[in-house]
Amino acid sequence: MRIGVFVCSCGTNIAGTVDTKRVASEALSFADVVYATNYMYTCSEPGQQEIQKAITEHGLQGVVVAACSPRMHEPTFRRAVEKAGLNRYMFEMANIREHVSWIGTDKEANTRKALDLVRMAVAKLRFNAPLFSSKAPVNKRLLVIGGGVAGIQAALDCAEGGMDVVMVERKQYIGGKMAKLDKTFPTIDCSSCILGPKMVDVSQNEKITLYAASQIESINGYIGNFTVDIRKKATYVNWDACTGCGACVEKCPSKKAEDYFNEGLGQARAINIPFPQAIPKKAAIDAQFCRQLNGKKCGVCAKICPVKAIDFEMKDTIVTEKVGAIIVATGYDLFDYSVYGEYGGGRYPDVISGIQYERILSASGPFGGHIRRPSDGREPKDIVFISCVGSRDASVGRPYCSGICCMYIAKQAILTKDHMPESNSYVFYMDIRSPGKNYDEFVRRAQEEYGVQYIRGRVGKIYQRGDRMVVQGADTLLGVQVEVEADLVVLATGVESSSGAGELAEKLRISYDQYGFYMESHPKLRPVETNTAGVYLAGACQGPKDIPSSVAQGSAAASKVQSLFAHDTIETNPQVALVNERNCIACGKCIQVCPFGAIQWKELRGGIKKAEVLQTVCQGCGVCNATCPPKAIQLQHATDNQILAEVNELCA
Amino acid sequence: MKRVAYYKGCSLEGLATEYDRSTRLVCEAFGIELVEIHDWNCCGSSPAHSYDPLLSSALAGRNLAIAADQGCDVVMTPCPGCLKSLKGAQETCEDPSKRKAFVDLVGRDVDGMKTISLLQLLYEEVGPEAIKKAVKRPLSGHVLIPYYGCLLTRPADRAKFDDPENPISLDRLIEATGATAPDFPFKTECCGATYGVTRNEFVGRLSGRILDMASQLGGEAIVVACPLCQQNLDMRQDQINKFAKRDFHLPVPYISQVIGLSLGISPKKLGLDKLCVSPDVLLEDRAGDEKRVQEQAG
Amino acid sequence: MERNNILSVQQSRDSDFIREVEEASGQNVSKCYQCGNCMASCVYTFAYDYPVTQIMRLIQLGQRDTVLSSRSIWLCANCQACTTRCPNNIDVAQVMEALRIMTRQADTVSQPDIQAFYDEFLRSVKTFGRVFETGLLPVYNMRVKKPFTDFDLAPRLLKKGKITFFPALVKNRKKIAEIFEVTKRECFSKAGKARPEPLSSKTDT
Amino acid sequence: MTDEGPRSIAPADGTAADTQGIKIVGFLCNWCSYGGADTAGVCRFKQPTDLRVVRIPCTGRMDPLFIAKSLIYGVDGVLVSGCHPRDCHYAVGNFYARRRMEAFKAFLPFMGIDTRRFKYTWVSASEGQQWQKVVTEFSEQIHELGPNPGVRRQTGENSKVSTGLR
Ligand SMILES: Cc1cc2nc3c(=O)[nH]c(=O)nc-3n(C[C@H](O)[C@H](O)[C@H](O)COP(=O)(O)OP(=O)(O)OC[C@H]3O[C@@H](n4cnc5c(N)ncnc54)[C@H](O)[C@@H]3O)c2cc1C
Ligand SMILES: Cc1cc2nc3c(=O)[nH]c(=O)nc-3n(C[C@H](O)[C@H](O)[C@H](O)COP(=O)(O)OP(=O)(O)OC[C@H]3O[C@@H](n4cnc5c(N)ncnc54)[C@H](O)[C@@H]3O)c2cc1C
Ligand code: SF4
Ligand code: SF4
Ligand code: SF4
Ligand code: SF4
Ligand code: SF4
Ligand code: SF4
Ligand code: SF4
Ligand code: SF4
Repeated sequence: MRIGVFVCSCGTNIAGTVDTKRVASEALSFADVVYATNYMYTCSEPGQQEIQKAITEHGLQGVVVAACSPRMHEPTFRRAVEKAGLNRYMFEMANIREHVSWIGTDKEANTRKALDLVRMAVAKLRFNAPLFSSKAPVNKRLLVIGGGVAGIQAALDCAEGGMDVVMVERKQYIGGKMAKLDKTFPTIDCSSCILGPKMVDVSQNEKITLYAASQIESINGYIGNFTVDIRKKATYVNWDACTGCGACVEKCPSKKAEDYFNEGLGQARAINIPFPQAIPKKAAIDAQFCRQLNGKKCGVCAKICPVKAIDFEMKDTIVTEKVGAIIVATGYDLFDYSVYGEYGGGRYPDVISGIQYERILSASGPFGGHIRRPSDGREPKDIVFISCVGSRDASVGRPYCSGICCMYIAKQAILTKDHMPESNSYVFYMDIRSPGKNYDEFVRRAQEEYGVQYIRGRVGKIYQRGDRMVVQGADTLLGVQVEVEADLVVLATGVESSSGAGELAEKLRISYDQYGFYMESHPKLRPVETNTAGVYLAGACQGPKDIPSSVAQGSAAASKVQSLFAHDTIETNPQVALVNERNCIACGKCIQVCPFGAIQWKELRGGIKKAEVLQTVCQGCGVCNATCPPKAIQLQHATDNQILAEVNELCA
Repeated sequence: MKRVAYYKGCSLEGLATEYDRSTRLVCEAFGIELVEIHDWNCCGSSPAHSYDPLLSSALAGRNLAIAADQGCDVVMTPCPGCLKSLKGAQETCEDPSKRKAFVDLVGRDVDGMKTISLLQLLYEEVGPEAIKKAVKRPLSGHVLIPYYGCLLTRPADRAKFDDPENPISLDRLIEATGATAPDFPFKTECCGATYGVTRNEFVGRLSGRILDMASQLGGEAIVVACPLCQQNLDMRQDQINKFAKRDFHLPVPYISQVIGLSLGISPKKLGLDKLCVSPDVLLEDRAGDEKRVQEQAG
Repeated sequence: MERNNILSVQQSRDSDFIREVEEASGQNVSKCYQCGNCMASCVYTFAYDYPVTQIMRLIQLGQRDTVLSSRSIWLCANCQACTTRCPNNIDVAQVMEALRIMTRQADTVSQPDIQAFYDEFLRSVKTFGRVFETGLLPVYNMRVKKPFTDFDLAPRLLKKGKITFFPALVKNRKKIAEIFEVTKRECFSKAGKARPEPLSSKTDT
Repeated sequence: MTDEGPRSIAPADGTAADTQGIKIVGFLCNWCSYGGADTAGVCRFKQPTDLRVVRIPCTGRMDPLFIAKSLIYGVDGVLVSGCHPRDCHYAVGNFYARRRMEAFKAFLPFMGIDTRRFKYTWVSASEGQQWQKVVTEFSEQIHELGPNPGVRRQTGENSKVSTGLR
């Protein structure tokens, strides 16, 4: 190989403490080095031209620049050598500025060190090979998993940008938790007024295909080319026919079905449309409660349906969709408050959760928007809110703050006062966490204008006395025990990861933390990407989040997808692992360790198995390389030979 | 026949003899052989804890060791205070940093021993179903308040029995006798047991609260499984009345006495006459009344 | 700590105290985030000078004297309500227990009469192997100079045959005495200084 | 590319490598510690000059053989540094590294190598000062230990064998 070495002086930055001339002249004696020179500012235009000129004049096949950190100018010089016709990977840099001239003043020692570094770079370069990125086509369709507000935002943004979107929602309706909320902090605007139009957009946008009551069965492929199997669950109603007229619901004699939408506060029919604004507005039968499906005689709905949509024989079906990117927006679930025996949740009907209270406050809720107690339907007068139920509590395995509950308690206390000016609200809290725009002002308003009594302390016990409850707590600011008699107790149950989050993560090959929230690529700088290329996160599936942040993340994820889809093909980074099939013993160790699931089995003729790296998925970490027993898998541009060549230069 | 070492503890020898008697009778009725620990000694109770954990563990541990020597691997005690000490002894023996000191003092390890309360024995080994079947004199029509006291089920990781906040074993046992057991909110609230002698006013306040809630719920009696609770609520009920300016008159029988009654064992044998507040109200046969009412209605 | 004075956080902090409490109780007191659940759950709060939450706080600040002279420690009944409900899994009752033992060593027991009762109890155990309830009470009454405590109960208990006049004796009293002896010795070596013998509390004089 | 393995080249002035003092090799992950070393340089934090850095994508790329080879055939100390646990650019590479390094460290004495000649640490790209501290302390430690007595002089022959990890 014919190698040229260019030693940079960087003005006096390097030349001040390194004898750059000597480095250049001695470099000439290194194996394969046919040209070496010293230049004042190598990265400048003329500096780069100097390199290009030398490449042509001396027929160089590889170039070493001894200068600043490669983290600074490697891309610059790679482009420069490429322009002169070399492959950009036939270039190496020796860092003689940050690692040499700037950290020591002994010119002799520095010069020797610089020489070592140049020698190492030359040695490595002798093992370099041209690398070429390949191109893979991008299927410009997006899959959104989860139809909460975050997923909806992402889907609409992408559809707006002209992309085809497939949305999969496991419930019968989209909207997620927000669909159940009454009004939203910190502006107290009506949740369905702001979410409803977006839901309608989803159903009407021709670019969006919605699969409600559906689940992800399996996912295969990689960025740009995923194949997804979707299980459409049997709803026993042919949705193509159903007009959502509701006639069946009205006549269904099975009236004691679980009312999931109202969080168990009311009762639903076996055939149901969860709420008037539901999207899709279609009926579905809850098989658990339907008489017909449980071997009894009924079929009333089938008789009544004007379009003959009822189909008791319906089975789950699988549909396959091909997409190029995936946004996961599966949201969250809420902590089961019955874990706290001392609060009596689950035993006392008037101890309820925050989300149940949202349903009570909601005009479409079980009491038509009048605040009533579940036990006897009486209007409560004294209402106690308890914060951090199932949050910030190591004893129940939830040491984190749920972030939204301080705010929704304040909101609910304000709404309570609006509904019932004579009522009194009390909030037991440990800290108030309200770090958003206009958030703390909102909490202050609850205290200053709405007279909500905030008591700093936790509650030890709640018990029934007569038809009221006694909430026994502490006021730690005063250092006394306190008791509040209450008609209704609202527990601010904390956020936990969505049920089944782990299984879905495994299908997607993304990682999740110990609580089941999905891990972003970098907590600060890559907040919506995952470590699996082409899979993005939005909303509370990544961690507790309020609506503004969920929507922001939905849009952020959408913009990531749009920048991916702006290209017809994706250019792969060629610095990836490569399997030498002759040496691979098919032990599978690399497949196990790869953090990105980039390695799969490949079957050769005769049924022989070999590992194969998916070039588009591999991120180039090299974990597989260090793991492979026969060293069959090698990370390009950092192969064992290349690294050992550098090491070898230091060996005597 | 199930063989269980029986650690009765000092209270059951003195102020709670009726608990001892009724415990033996009920266990006999269900075929449980109680093997009294030979030459047992006091577990040291709270005073030993507050002096030195090792003293407490060694005093209690000696009893476990003897039980082990007698060939038992389950030790039952009706007293939750003793149970706490026995469990403490076992923890000490299992703690590598204390094991040697314990074994040196006590003479052997007590590995693999299981320590349980009478309540746990009745609930898990006998069970409400078996009791229901054996009832000869149902207590239907009676409203009995289940009171567990603070120590029986707490803390959860040590007690390893029932729920620390809302235990239900005593409720189920009471219901097995035919009686009604209302949801009692003060099931596990402390009655002031340790302060019977030294801080009488604490008992007045804390036990007074328990008596008050029990009578608000229409309870005719408070059923207990702890000799210290019993002494506070029963023996000191007059003192409490004086302190709280109330006039409670609630008998406080042990669960073993209540089950014994329902099995048809004579009140005298069960030591019901030893209770300070007369338990006569329990002897009223309302099962017949109820039947008649039902017949008339039907 | 005088309540009306400014507390000098650095000068008054006794970090040895924090370590001693943590060692004796096996609990990490810095886990406490002052939620107040223990205070809310403790039925003795009404009688405490410092609610148990504040005892935890005082330990965090290394306030040895304030904690060890506090009334609360000796009024805690070890009912475990705090331990059961602490969101940070702190065995608060065990911390209180450890403090009680430390006050014995420091000779700062705030409730000598309760200590006296405990000591009489232990003396009874040491002498007989079991507690002799009938014997215990009068001696205690004399020690705390409240001769008539619980005398109102006597007639009824006599009638019910619940008062015995002869202590039940454990045969192997030698072993019991040995246990008392050895644990006393162990404590000496651990604490590095003499602790008051349980049978010679200062209320005796 | 040439077929022959890399040769060791004597310094032009003919002095033996070890008379030039102590040699330490540092394997630094590209994302965190290499950046940390750059930061230290940018801040002009003075450091001993014995260290020669090899840039690797991730500490997860570290094959213990690199360290073994270095210590047996030439250098006096090996330093491996990467992103802090949980900060890995590749999510979990440094966890694999930690496990391997730990196991390898236990193995060093069997090769007759003082474990103090090997160190692995976590330094982020912003921790220039920390990098200075790590380098200074480790260099001092190696100076104290002196030249590595275990170094086997490499002939052209075994140099080929030792790099023959294909
Ligand atoms: C009581 C209460 C009051 C609140 N009030 C406010 C407020 O006033 N203001 C505010 O800003 N925030 C409020 N919030 C927070 C708000 O609910 C969330 O920020 C928001 O709902 C998060 O949206 P999301 O889309 O990420 O998740 P979600 O709303 O949970 O939506 C996730 C969707 O994904 C679906 N899904 C889950 N798993 C799968 C799967 N495997 N396959 C397919 N689909 C799946 C779910 O069915 C759901 O439809 C409140 C929360 C609560 C509990
Ligand atoms: C002491 C401190 C410590 C912090 N620590 C952390 C931490 O550990 N972790 C964390 O996540 N966050 C931390 N933050 C917050 C973090 O600094 C901000 O979140 C972040 O810098 C916001 O980035 P930005 O780009 O929005 O704004 P900025 O960083 O403020 O950047 C705005 C840029 O716009 C320029 N600009 C302003 N006006 C004009 C104009 N009219 N025309 C042209 N240019 C303009 C400014 O000069 C500036 O360069 C910390 C903040 C502080 C104060
Ligand atoms: S290449 Fe780097 S070292 Fe050279 S002049 Fe440019 S910045 Fe300075
Ligand atoms: S199933 Fe038929 S009756 Fe029911 S809502 Fe649909 S169209 Fe109407
Ligand atoms: S068949 Fe089932 S869903 Fe239809 S009306 Fe009857 S019970 Fe309701
Ligand atoms: S947001 Fe408030 S209520 Fe919710 S967990 Fe955090 S501190 Fe507790
Ligand atoms: S280099 Fe890393 S990402 Fe690529 S295949 Fe190997 S282990 Fe997977
Ligand atoms: S670790 Fe190496 S040998 Fe094993 S399967 Fe992977 S490439 Fe093949
Ligand atoms: S153990 Fe002590 S401090 Fe804790 S709740 Fe009971 S009495 Fe109060
Ligand atoms: S309950 Fe636990 S965390 Fe809360 S104040 Fe008490 S000790 Fe501290």
